[in-house]
Amino acid sequence: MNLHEYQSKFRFAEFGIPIPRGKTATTPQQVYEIAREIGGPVVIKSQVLVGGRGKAGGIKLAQNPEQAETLANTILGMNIKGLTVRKVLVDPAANIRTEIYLGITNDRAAGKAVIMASSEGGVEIEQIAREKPDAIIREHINPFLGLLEYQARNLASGINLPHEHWKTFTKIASNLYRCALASDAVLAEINPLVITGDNQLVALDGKMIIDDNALYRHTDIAEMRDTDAEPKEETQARAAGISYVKLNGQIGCMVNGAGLAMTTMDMTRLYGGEQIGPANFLDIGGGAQASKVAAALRIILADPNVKSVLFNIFGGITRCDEVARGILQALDEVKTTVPMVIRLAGTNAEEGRAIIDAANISNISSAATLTEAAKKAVDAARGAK
Amino acid sequence: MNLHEYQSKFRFAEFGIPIPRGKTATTPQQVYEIAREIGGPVVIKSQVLVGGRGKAGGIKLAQNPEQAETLANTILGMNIKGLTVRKVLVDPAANIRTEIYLGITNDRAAGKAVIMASSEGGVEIEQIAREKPDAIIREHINPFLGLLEYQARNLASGINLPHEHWKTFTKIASNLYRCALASDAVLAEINPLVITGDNQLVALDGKMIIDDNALYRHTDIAEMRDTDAEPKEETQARAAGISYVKLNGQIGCMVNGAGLAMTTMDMTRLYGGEQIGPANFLDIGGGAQASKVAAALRIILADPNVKSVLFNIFGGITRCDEVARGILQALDEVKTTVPMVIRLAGTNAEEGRAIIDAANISNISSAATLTEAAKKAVDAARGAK
Amino acid sequence: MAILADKNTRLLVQGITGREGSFHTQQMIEYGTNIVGGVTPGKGGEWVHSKPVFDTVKKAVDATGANASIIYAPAAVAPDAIYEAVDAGMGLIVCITEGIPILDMMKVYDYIKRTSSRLVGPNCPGLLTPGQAKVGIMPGYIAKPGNVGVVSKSGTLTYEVVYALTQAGMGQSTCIGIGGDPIIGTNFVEVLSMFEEDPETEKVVLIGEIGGRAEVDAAEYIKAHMTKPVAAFIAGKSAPPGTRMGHAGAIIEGGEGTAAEKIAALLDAGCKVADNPEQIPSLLN
Amino acid sequence: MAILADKNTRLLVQGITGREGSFHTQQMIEYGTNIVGGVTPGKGGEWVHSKPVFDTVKKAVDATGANASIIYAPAAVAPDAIYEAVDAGMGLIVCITEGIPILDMMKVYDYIKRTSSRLVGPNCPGLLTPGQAKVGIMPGYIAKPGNVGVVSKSGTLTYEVVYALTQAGMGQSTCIGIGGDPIIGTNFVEVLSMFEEDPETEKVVLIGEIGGRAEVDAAEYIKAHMTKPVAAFIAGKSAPPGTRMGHAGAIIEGGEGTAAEKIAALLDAGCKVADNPEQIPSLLN
Repeated sequence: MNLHEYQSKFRFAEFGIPIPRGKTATTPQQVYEIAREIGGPVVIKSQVLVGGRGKAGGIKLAQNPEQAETLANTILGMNIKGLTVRKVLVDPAANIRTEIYLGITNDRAAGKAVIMASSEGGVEIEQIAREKPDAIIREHINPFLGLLEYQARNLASGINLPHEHWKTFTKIASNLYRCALASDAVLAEINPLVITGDNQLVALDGKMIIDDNALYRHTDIAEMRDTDAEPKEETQARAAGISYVKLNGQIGCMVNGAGLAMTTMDMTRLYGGEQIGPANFLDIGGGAQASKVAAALRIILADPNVKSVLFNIFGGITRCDEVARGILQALDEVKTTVPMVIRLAGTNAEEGRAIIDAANISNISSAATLTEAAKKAVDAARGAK
Repeated sequence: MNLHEYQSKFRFAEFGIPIPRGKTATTPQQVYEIAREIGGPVVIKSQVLVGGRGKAGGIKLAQNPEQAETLANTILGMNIKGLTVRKVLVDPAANIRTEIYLGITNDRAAGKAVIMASSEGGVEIEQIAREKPDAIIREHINPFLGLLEYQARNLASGINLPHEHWKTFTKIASNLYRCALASDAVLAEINPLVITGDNQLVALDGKMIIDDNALYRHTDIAEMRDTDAEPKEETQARAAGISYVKLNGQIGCMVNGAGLAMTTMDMTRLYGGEQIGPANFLDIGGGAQASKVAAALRIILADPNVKSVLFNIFGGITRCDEVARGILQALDEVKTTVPMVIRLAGTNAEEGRAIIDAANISNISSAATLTEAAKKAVDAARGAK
Repeated sequence: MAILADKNTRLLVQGITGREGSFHTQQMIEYGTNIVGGVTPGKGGEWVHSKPVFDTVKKAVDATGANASIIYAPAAVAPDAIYEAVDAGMGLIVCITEGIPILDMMKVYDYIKRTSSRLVGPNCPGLLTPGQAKVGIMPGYIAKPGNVGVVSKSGTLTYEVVYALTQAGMGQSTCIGIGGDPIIGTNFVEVLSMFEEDPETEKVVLIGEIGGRAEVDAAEYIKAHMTKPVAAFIAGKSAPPGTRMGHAGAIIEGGEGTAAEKIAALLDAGCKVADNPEQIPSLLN
Repeated sequence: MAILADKNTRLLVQGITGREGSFHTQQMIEYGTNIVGGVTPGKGGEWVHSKPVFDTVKKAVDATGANASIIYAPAAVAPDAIYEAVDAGMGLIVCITEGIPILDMMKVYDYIKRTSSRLVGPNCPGLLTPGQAKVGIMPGYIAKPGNVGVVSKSGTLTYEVVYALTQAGMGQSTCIGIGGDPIIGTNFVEVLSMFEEDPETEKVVLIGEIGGRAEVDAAEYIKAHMTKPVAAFIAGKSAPPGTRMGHAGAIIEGGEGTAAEKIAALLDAGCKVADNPEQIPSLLN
């Protein structure tokens, strides 16, 4: 789960990390009030969960409250990469002397968290990694010992931070680790961590991604989820216990199992070429009860781009004849004329296909193999164009 | 640092361990009030830092408030193994069905804490260890993982605890570990942990010993120290930064270094036989500044049993002539006629001894070896008898 | 032969009285797996599918001589179950449990790698040595004994491939789902080296997906050490960067972990890589 | 020869700019110890007694090739200093610091025993290889080169014994104070085995005290493995049970750790045990 900049920074502040004394607003009037309260120039930052807000015009500097209100009028409601800006963060403009990168993420290969610092802050860590790999100083964090003080000093030393800032910097690194740990964050990033003109260290921008598997023990964070900031279908899918990601293609996919779901997506692209591809990732999980299939189908069909639907269910321990009945029941609940291809594999697959065929529904056909199913779904999507 | 029963139990309660709803009192009137408030029979327990309070008559059962007040009159002010009872804990009397032992201590050889349980609660763990070693179930605690849930279940299983109590028992074990960890306890013991007639688990008696080295990070615990409950000299020594333990012999010992201090004690016993031995353990630490020597000397001489004093200082990096001057300065501040033997060894030992001898003080003599010094001190103590 | 589990494996089921644990215990027994008992704290003394239930793994091991364990405990208590199995000296621990937080798994991983226990999973379908032992949730009928070793990050996608092999007449030595989480007990390279050493295994199928660099590490291992032919499939070619595809580990981060780079590495290592999992049997001919 | 440290040891001083660290650095340099530099965070670039000061152990190792470290940091930060030295790959780490809480040391101990670093201490006087290297705070003049190995839990008591040996004309191979805390990095048995293997050491002196069972373990080791004669002294015969005698570890608990049982074990192992530390030289004849 991704947190907004303001959510990340406010949480950083709870752990003692210095942040600008900004506030969020949802109307230009509020922006005006906050800017007046802050006094002096402010930065208005759109709170959307995508990168490249600045380039898209979602971050603007205002010299006074009036200008802030005018700019907020433009930013609030604007569309950035498909997401509507509903909230902005109004921060006092900082006098930046130096920009540092400081972030904690996981190194899967090592099985450990890693804290990274770079004197080349302000750009994405991946870009630094590509262009100046030596400019990134890394310390792996032992999961039992946590971030040790000496490791934070190794970072300070590695990025040639002047001695006068060591104490503050190591404290910030330690607090960032405490915050990441207490939040089950898989990413906690301050970028940039700036040294201001008056020699203060401030976390100017922040980002956190929380381990979805750990949200059960962080109800406070789970409540921060901004469902306005994601496609409505993903919210509905989560509520139904379905794993769903909206994509840009034409073939709605309904699959049991994540690996098989990705494979099904890939098959639609393999046979669909550049024009035709998957409209979504969707894993309905184990079994295929009618109610869950129905919920998944509604979500898939809500996407106007969807021209055909591909069911790919490997029966496994559940029998395919049962799955077929569940699907038919769901299709009975969710009326549609979109062409559907149903591929059932595993135990009693033939019986399952027989049940589908016997139902004799005009927009529904069955397939024996994934290849056949993918080809049929692609053809259907092409035909429906 | 040892905590009183009431201090240990109240701290256990902060960590969610069920204890009797008792209160402490320093007067019989308070005891009466508490007993009335509790209603029903109460137990009056003297709060002194020694074992065997029960046998010494320091724990009594009272059927009603009047009897409680009467018994409190006897207990408050009584002397148990040299310590005066100044405070009692008044607990409701428990209906005991089963007594369990549950304690956490350190296993030095393993370098780990160990949690122990036994169905033979109510007696000292050492006694169980001697008489029924198999009745003690042990689980070593990994310092990084802490007490795992399954380990608490292994204890429950090992002592054949009925299933109905497992949940409560493992919770108590986990809370005891949390309490020990948060308190830097080297011992945290519930003995007995009882199952009452109405099937509740209650920590009837508790004991904690805190790591002195860790008190700097537990100011709340450090403030619990009951200086009334230890010899006044030990309190004074602690304030002066001196390590002092009162013993029952006649020869006051002043030594630098703990190992050498014990050795010096041993020498007085070696040459003093059964009649003559050390009056104290005393380590004045590094160097031997006059002020510290003076403080140590005052503490030693406050013990009326002391018939002679033995200084044993190994110069080490400090020079013995400096040490000799420091001792003489201290002796000038603390006037006494008790015979003193000063043994200086190490750098410039001869010069040091010459300084002592040149001072020509009637009750002071020097010695070249520890053997000579111990014999002289024993002779002096015998002569002074 | 085979790897990790066979008919001599003495298997314990942790969480045997739970809905899932009980169901799969029956499935495993029906397959012929040598299940010696189960553990559910507080239910010691009961019986499930004629197998004794113990309160603790320690007691179960003392009574049954179990040397392997499969875990169906919920995510919040699964790490404790793993530690209990490790500390009781289990040689093989298969953790089916889905949704264990990564911070918990980092500790488990750091701890277990200092012991002689092997963990498979978590969040995996377990393993299946056809005709001998099923330690997990793979449907037994999809497999048959043979000489193809299968290792995969996935669940149903693995079943697809194993079923396709079986239908093409190619039996399997052992099929292993290692799980798709970011931190898992046993990785591709470890399984590949076991297959390389297993005399019964003659060919290997590797099924990977986007995210992480486990498949690239596998390719490097294959290039440097493997003599047996490897056919592979990588799921997620059409997945966009920055979005988690179901599995906690299946996400392209910072431009790394794409299907393209994994496929390139595997091709460079001499593997045959399928565009379509249904091609796998033909690539092994 | 000698054990643990000699003239080739390249020693780093952690906490070199502190009062104690600076004083003892000068003493060690005067003794001839090969000190290559020191570490004090935030003081990198300074010089102490003509030795360069670095901000981190990592930088110091890169610049000086240090292979051993001595720690004078305060108790609250000493564990971090130990971890820093371990993670920088130091072979020998001597921690002088007194008063480290036992919970902190349990973690250090668990961590370090999985590495190739050897920790001596904490709360110890360090070690002295006469004529070659002084790594700690033992006064140098008390010792002279020779063939007696000395290992002790104590400080000044060790000096007594070493000085007595020197005055009796018996030089030492290496003198080691392992510290009197309940949890220490190197125990009697480990040092005894090093002395047993060291060709320069011909006789050994062991100085123990009440508390714990380290001396009993030492006796068992001596009985089973040592060919060289061992003379011993145990301090605390006259100490009462249940009271800590200065050292955090010097306490008779639950009737265990008495001088009597330790002396009995050592006698049973064939050691000569002194009643009086001044007898030690005569027991080695």
